[in-house]
Amino acid sequence: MNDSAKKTYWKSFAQRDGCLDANEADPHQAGPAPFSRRHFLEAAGFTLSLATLSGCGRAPEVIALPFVDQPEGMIPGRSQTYASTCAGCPAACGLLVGVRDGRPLKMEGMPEHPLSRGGLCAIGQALPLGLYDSHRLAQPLASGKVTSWEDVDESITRLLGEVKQGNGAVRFVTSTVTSPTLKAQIDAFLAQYNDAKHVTFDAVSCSAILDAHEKTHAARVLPHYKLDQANVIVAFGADFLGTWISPVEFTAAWQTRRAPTKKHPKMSYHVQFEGRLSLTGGNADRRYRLSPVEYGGVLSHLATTLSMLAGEDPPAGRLSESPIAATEIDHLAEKLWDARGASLVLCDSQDVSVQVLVNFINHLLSNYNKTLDIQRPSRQRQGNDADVLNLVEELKAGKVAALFVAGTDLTHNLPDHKAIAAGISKAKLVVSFAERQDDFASLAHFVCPDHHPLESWLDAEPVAGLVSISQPTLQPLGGTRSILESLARWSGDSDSAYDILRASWRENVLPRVEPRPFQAFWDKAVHDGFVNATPIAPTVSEFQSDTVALVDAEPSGDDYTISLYSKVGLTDSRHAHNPWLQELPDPTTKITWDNYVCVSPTAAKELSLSNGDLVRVETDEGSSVELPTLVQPGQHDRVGAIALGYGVRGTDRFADIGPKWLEGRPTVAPGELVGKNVASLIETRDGELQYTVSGVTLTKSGGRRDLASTQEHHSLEIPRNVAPHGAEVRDIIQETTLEEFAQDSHAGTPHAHHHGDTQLWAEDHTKSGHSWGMVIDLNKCTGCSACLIACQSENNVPVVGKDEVRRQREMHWIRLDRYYSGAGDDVSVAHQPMMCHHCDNAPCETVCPVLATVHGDEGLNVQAYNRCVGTRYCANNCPYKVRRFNWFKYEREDALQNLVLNPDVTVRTRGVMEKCSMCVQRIEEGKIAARQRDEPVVDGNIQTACQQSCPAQAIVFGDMNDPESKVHGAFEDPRRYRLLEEFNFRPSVAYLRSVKNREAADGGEHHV
Amino acid sequence: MSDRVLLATFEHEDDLLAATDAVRRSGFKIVDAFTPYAVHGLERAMGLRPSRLTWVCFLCGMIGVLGMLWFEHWSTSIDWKLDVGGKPWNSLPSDVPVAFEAAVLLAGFGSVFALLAVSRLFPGKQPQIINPRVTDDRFLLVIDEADAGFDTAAVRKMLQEFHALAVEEKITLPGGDLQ
Amino acid sequence: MSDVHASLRSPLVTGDKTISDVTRDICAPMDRKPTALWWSAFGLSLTALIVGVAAVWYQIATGIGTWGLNKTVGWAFDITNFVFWVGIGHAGTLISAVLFLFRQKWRTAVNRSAEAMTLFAVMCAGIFPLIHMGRPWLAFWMMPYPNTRGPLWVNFKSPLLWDVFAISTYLAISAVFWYVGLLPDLATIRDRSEPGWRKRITSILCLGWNGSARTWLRYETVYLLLAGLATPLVFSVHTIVSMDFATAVIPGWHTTIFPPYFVAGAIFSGLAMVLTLMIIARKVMQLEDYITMTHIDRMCKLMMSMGCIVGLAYGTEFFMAFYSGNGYEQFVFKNRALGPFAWAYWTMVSCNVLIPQLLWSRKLRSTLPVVFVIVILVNVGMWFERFVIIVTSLHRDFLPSSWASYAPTSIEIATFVGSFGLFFTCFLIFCRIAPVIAIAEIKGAAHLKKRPPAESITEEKAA
Amino acid sequence: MQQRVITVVLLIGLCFGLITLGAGVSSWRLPDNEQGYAPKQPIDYSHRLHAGELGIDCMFCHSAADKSRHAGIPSSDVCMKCHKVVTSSFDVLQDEMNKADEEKRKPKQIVSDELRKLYDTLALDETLQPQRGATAKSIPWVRVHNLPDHVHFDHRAHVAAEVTCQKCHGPVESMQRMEQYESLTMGWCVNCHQESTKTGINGKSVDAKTDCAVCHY
Repeated sequence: MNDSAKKTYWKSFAQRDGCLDANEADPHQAGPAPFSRRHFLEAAGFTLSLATLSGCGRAPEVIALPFVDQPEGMIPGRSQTYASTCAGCPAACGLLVGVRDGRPLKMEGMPEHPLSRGGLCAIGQALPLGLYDSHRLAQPLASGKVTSWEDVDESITRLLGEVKQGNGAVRFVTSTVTSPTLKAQIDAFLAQYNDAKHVTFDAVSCSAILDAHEKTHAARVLPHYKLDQANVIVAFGADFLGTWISPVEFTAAWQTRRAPTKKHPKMSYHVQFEGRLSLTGGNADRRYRLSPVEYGGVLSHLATTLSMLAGEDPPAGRLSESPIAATEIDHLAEKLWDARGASLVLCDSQDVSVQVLVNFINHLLSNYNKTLDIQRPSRQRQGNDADVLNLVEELKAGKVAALFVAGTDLTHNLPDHKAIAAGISKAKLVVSFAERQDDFASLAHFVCPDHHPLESWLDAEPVAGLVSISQPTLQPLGGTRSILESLARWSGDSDSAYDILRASWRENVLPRVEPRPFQAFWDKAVHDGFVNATPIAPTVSEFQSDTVALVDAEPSGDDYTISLYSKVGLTDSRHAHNPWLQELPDPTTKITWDNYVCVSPTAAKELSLSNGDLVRVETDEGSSVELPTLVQPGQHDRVGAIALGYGVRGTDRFADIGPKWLEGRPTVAPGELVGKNVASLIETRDGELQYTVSGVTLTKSGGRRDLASTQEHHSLEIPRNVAPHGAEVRDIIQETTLEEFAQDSHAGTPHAHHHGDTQLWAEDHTKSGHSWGMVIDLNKCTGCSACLIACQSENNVPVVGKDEVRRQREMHWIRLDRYYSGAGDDVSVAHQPMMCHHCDNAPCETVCPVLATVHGDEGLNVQAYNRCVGTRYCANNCPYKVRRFNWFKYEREDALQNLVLNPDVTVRTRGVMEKCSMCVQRIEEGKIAARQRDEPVVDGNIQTACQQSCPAQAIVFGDMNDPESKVHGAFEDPRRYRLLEEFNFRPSVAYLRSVKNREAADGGEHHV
Repeated sequence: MSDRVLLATFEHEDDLLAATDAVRRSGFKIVDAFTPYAVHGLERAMGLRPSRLTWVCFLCGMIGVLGMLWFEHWSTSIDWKLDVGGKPWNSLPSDVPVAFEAAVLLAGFGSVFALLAVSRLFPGKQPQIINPRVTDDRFLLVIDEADAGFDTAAVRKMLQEFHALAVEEKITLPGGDLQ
Repeated sequence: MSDVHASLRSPLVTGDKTISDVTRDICAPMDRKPTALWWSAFGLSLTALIVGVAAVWYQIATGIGTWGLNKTVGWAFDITNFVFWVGIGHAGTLISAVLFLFRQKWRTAVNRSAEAMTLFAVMCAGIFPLIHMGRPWLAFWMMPYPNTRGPLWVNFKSPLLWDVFAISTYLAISAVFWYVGLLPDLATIRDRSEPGWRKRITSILCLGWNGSARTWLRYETVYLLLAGLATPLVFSVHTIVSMDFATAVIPGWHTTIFPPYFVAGAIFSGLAMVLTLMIIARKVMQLEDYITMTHIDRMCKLMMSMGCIVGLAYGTEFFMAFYSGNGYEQFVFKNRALGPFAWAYWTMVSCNVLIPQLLWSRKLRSTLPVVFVIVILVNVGMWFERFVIIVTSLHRDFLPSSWASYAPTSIEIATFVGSFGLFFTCFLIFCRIAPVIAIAEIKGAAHLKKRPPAESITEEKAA
Repeated sequence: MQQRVITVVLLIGLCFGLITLGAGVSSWRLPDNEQGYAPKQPIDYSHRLHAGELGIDCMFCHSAADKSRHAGIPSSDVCMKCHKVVTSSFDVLQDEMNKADEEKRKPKQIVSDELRKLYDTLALDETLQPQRGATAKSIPWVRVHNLPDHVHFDHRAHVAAEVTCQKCHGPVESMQRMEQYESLTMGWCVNCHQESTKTGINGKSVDAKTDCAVCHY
């Protein structure tokens, strides 16, 4: 009977969805019946129901398609790693691309890379999501219509011929080009025309530094800053740990001087002067709130004092009143002077005279060629604002015949949008290489989309002498074409990008390394990702002191100064379409999906503003913008700060992101964009684009716009009215000073009663094998949030949209807790990565009714998603609040982006709990790999995603039972502490106490 | 039990109690009494022994508590040992609540089902209703007439003394089930 | 009980009733056509129920995200409502079982409706843990049953699992207790009904009850046993519910006082709900002779004493937080009284501790409108007690970085309203189809009027 | 009377059901248990012939079993390693050879029906030469052993621990059509892990963990 039922079932695969229904059964199958049909059916029904019970629920048929011809070395299910170069920004960090079954999935830092040292920022991590973006152009466009490459090539070649004949001006605008091959290709292309020029335009430019060096060293170079050589770092506004020039490299270098040990209680001294509260400022030992317009004043005083210490004449010029106390200046000058040759003064001012002063100070301190390398300069910012402004004038005058723009959105990022657009319309040929319909591309006659960096061959030379390769990791998804090939076509060449690159390396790179056959050299270069070559040194003159003059500090009146900055993890408009980065909370403000005006609490009080109130920003030149307010402690009272790179064309697509339900609000209201473009506020002065705009009025405009913040409460200090006596501040962040640390390496331990580790019950669980643990050095962690995206990419963490973030339901497994401490507007900042602590006495495990979360015998708190029924009891009972619940089914706004999913990690459905698993898939992979080699797991072979990419190398993970492991060592560190230790949760995650190089009673803040 | 029984109807429980007591003392066999509510003292008057359902209850409760304790122990520390929150494999205190609930559940259901079984109560049962007012305001006493020396008239008279509203003779149904 | 004794106390049933009067009076509402008042109440309840069903359907179809919860506050309206309804469900069994064991005869007037209330309240309560799950269709995983996962059972260390067993046992035992109590009355209805659907149904449901003294003896034994089982069960259920919080590590939850505190609270809220229903029922169903002012007076006294116990618990919590020296604990309590949810805390304190003090006055106890307002306020206050415990403890716990706020969404409010809809719809139907007062019990307990035998004999003969 | 008939019928029905239950108890499956699944494949490939009679090693075709989490379904070029030459069963080919020898002609290309399907997917014509204009396609095999997405089974670990293929896949060498021999349910996995830890595999002690995270992440 059972069999017959099964057979019936098997025959009808078409009906396989349903089970065999008792009513449909043919009674005659069961054999001769001794009684009536009706009675038979009664009995048969019962029997059949038994039979069908065991025949129910067949899974749908799954077709498995093997290769026809399996490519050599390709094993389905195995991940392969390719060396490449990150193209997220011109910093060009080393990249390892993890490719699984033909899909690049996970970006990791390249540990051997001399600049990034294994680190990778959030933008680099988020590259694959940008790759699988259906909004990227898949075909070239002519006048906004899809067309073929042949037609485009034909038209452009024809128009170029006309331009050539008419001797028209050809202008080629790019963002900083670090690729020597592309640079050569552009030069070769332009060489065909009489009036041709390559204009480099950086959306956030450092042009003044280069121009200042042209003055002082007769070479327009950007020094290569070596923060690992610097004992004293004084930065004026430069957010070098966050966004400035090459943040990953700088973080990696900076952290090497931030690890005092018991034996060597030494660390660098980092002072930050800034108007807004930047990521770097938050990590400084001493931070001065100083309006950017006052940088010159302080630098003038510093230069004067240092000149006296050096026994030289101070620079000419009037010395205005110092914005900070003379004793402070003297103290700082002394520190700098003592660290001659191992100190560094950095400044992000776009005022050339200020930068000249900075050069002078660095020169006085003999820092050149020690902490600032201009023999092997950096190529990471080459923007020339004077050229750009010149181009704008040319455009307005209609003097440009052909305009090419690559790697930047020319109109979005420049202030005078309308005039430029009008100028562009006068040109004969306007070509954009943009990968999507950006602001400029919509004005261009032709859009010739370049490949995504993960699809194309290219190279980079971020610092003279370090040449790296960027290799494709999959076939192009659309019909895009490498810019190298496009330029070749229009020059009448038909070479592929690969050929062009190889030819360029044969000619330009091979001669710069020790002689060897090209193929061997090339193979090694592609394998390693980079080569060290002899740098082509610029001709640098001696320091020309006659260019130096003191700068008059402009009195900062009652008007506000607006500081335009780049948000960490988004920088300019290029990545605005990346939902991971849009949802990445700003490390300091913790706001997602918006830009806003940061004002200090004092200013907010004066203007009667609170978070979310719309404020109108008006410059004295008449441009204005209306944005929500964010009250930001630590900000200068006369400075407002707004992030650039928002209001990007096409971001209205995010109206579809996140769950849709009765009370749900769209991330972007219809017709709106994510944030607002504030490029219109940029001023031009002295041939530079100025991101500091003074003479601004702020007025409350009445409306509101809710900001989506991932953190509601901001300080360790609990609200005064509910603070119990003696427990006003929680000792969650433990901090000490270098001075105290040198005396007692345990300094900073709170004076709490600890009852030891005694257990009330029998100790049944001894971890005899591995015991995974993690230690995070709070002294190194800058809060840059790269780990957050690394985790999101590795663990298939969904994007939830603005409304869900506003409801405190973001899904990131790592939360970067940010606390302010200190009184009033002068605050000190602490960052603390917070993920599942894998407690040995985990409160979450006890309460789960269905055993969905239990403890593994290697110390991991495991979450079996498929068992979870979603009571949320575990999340309630988690003292660290690190569990994340799938409130909805978070479908992607762009279905193509499902390709970014890591097949090693289950995608969670609605209604289940999830949390940091300590990358258990990597642990299992590492263990299996070791078992196959028949050897024990080697410390460092298993790395969590967050650890791998941490630019500061603040995260150590490993087997605590292995006495040789780094994590074991870190657990022995006197700075080690565990959070909420007094509750005996026994977490497997620990922190290393933060040590600040400041005086004991010093809040780290100085009122100006 | 013979076929013939004597039915006495009363209006008050006091009368029923007294009559029952008297009838039993006189040596007659009382088949049953029917009352609209539980009349206290009637069981003594009728000479019934206390119910043994308490033992059923106790037994079921014990099965519940021991069975559940065993299952909890077996499933958490023998069948598959899982480390839950660092607690010991066999954590007796946490087994108590469920074991208790199981005991109550089994004891409760056990005794109720035992009651229904012993009293032969089940859905759809059609009892013989002697007097429909017995569930409202009448008290009935049923006396067996089996005794050879049963003097119907004397008994009638005796019952009248206790304010019996009516006394009548009835023949039981086949099967002897009067209920 | 002697007559002397009875005369010392006010009688259980007033108005010179005979046994058959009792039967008639209590069964009367079932015989009458429903009044307009009943219909309007029923319509209102049914509307609320439909709203609730729609809300739950939407929530299950869309996700828990339709509630105002977040990563910090994982429970709010759902578990508040759960504990609230379980609490209400306690008075029923308490009145039936505990007062039965203490031989408090006055319970007979109210035990039936209180038990029904228990049943419906526990039904309402049971819905919340079910729908609060992310995947309610997998709720059966909470039960240990053989499956393809082999040796994977359930977590007997989880208080939530204890809850599952406790609530389901409680529901089952309450239902059985109620049904067993109903058996003789069903037989009464059967016997006084004209042949028809009611007679048919009741004769099936009464299992062939015939009032035999032997059955009565066993019945009384089992009833006593059930009462004896239900009493510790009642205490265990709310103890276990309180352990959901007490065994957690969250400050404000991790409190040893919770079991007695919750039980007292449950009795308190249950009495308030019983009184609410009784005051309505005696008015609407004209049962003033059975639910007398004495009953209400006693219930008020009991309720007030529970209010005082609850007040003591509130105070004790603060004292323990202060005395423990645990900063996190101290913070939670300060935050309750002075933080963002202070309004909820002070609503709770006023409704549960301050307002019931009015019941010291005998005059107020005997003024029905005042009592009614007070019991409604106590109901409100007890709801807020659970809200305060759950939300204020969760929203600001150990790490200030994860502090969050909470506000309910329309779906949550609709679900809450819907639970009242379910409760009252069930209760109104119950009033129509079953005797709201235990007929057999009240006959046994009350000393009713005796009529001269002669009159009865004539009547019997006429019959 | 009617009651008695119903009783009899019910009793017979019950016996019937119990017998069925008893007979089917060995193949009794709880929901989600796919034991016995043997879908029809696009090509009637016989494991009995290849693995059984010809004794080809499992890893010859499923070569990734010790390299990847998936053992891998062989690509068509693996089939063609032999079937370039072996185009039909040995006897048929031998007969044709002999006949051709007798008739003094070149032997004809004989292709069996099942192998024709293989050549069709590879777009090979009668003489096994690539057809012009046609592209080779993958063979759409139907997966027999399906685990849910939330289960991460890794072949490498099991091959490294010397678990035989048959332990999970059953006597493949005797199966004409591949079928799911074991239940492959979680309970089955856990039992084997527990047993192996106790008894070892091939005399070697193993630590087959029963942590959730061994399979679920």
